[in-house]
Amino acid sequence: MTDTPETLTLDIDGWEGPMDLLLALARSQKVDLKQISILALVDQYLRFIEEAQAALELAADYLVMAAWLAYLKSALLLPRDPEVEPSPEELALRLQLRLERLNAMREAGARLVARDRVGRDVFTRGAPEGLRTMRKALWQAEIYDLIAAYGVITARTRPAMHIVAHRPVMTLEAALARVSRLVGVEIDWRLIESFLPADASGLFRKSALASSFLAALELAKQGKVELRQQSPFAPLYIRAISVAAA
Amino acid sequence: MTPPDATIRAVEAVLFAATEPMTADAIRVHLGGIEVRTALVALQADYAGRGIELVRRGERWHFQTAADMAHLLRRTHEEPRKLSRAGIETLAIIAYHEPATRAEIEAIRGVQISKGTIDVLMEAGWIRPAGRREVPGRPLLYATTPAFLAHFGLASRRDLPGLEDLRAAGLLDPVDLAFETMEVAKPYDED
Amino acid sequence: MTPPDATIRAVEAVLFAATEPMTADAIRVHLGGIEVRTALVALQADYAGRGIELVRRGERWHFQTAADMAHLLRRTHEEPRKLSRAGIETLAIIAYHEPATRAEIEAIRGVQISKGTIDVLMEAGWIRPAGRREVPGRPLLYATTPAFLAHFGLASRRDLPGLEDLRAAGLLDPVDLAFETMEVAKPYDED
Repeated sequence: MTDTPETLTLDIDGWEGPMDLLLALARSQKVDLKQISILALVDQYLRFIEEAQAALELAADYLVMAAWLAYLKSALLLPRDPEVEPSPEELALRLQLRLERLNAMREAGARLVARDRVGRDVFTRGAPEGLRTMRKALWQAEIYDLIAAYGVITARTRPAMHIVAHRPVMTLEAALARVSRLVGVEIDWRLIESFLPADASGLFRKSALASSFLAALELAKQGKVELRQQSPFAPLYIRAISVAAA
Repeated sequence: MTPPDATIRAVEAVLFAATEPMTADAIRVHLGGIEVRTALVALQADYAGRGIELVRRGERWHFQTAADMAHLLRRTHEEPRKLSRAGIETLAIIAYHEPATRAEIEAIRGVQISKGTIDVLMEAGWIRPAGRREVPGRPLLYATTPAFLAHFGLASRRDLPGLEDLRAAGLLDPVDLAFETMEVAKPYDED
Repeated sequence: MTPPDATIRAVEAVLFAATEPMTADAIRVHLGGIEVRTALVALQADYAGRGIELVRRGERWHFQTAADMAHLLRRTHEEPRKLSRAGIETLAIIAYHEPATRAEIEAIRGVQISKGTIDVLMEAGWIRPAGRREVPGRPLLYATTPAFLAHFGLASRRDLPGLEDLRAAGLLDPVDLAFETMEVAKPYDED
């Protein structure tokens, strides 16, 4: 990077863009970047681009930079117009700052890669055994959980036996015997309730009524009795079918 | 450590970075022909009793982790984990009915059990295969292990509470069912 | 060497066998929770001046050969990945400015960076995506990794060569901000 402009090759492919070229030119002034003459730098760049342009196609960004630097140069040389913002001095300073930053990072990079690097200057162990961690579950359960679980299973799958707690009922068989016996001695229509035992009350009466109703239906099916009801929920009458009528 | 001389340091670095054991000759050639045998012996002494040792295998030398530290390289990390509900139910059935086949366990649970559940119980060391039932298909039988008794603080399987004990403890009126009843009952309560 | 205690030996063995640098926490966990920091410091002292050294890179520790042994070892080992100039500069910009967006890297370099440049640095494990900057477009941020510190032998990012000087000179500030600071400072300079 200490090449003088005269010895610079006219191959712009050697630079990574105009900033790179500018930095190379700035360094060729061999002064601290803070002290470089932006005007001299601009002249160097424009001269270089002119020479390069004759030799080959110049990339657009080099030409844009050239145009911008030509503008900067004229602005720096002409009397200052206070209306123009930013001022040419400010633009020049900004360019200088950018060059300083690029230069700083270029040097930092060079120092970084020159450090004692693993695999080049220092080495880690050639054949490490490696560490392996095998995860093992430590299963946990409490005795209470165990027996409670068994209780749940047993309760869930135990065959269920339902016992109906003491309840007075008249079975269908009893009702059948009773109704067929009583209906035989009567000739006229009678309310089904009249076949119930006289002392029947409460739950037993309800059970007797239901069973007697079923018995009446059964007897009707056998053709032994006939049933009559005027309308839904109206009183239900029952009478034996006389042999004569049949 | 005592400050080692240049040769010892060089041998140490070369052997450390080497990808395979090296003969003294190979090290010597590598270091430009200097004699390394004394350095090897000195290094071996330096590392005696440390977590790393310099060992000689046949003609070749290499560093290795000290033999008594080898267990550190393959380490099992134990994580406490709670047994799943399926796991604890399966374990309970095996404990109360052992030996039991998988089909028997499923019949009692009323739910199929996944292979993973049995695996977990085996991994925990609480059940073991206990032969086969001599019926068609010869299904595997499972039984509990001494580790099972130890984990649950039981002297023997006879220490498991019987059905009557469970009933007395209210464990046959499972909390879950009680909850369901309450759920159903709620709307009426709110009337 | 002085005979080390059990913890020192264990830490020594673990770090020796490890394929990657390890944090003190990782070592502690591997050893079942024992405190290892004192042992690490003792080990570092034990190995000082030897052909092998224990180094700390960021939060991670590893053994490596002493830097002054490089001339003996280099010949057997291949050069690590050779970085292009673009790669070196991009890495330096990320390291000294981190986290940095691609646009910020391009602003400093004055040229677009190809996708390949970032990819090479990511593949080397030296940079990683580090969130997004909350500005329009939410550009991705890049930062360096623990492997970057290990590879370049940096105890921490503060050890980056010349970092403090660059910072003091304002060379790590954004260009526009630096410019404004200088503008403000000017009147005083002229006094």
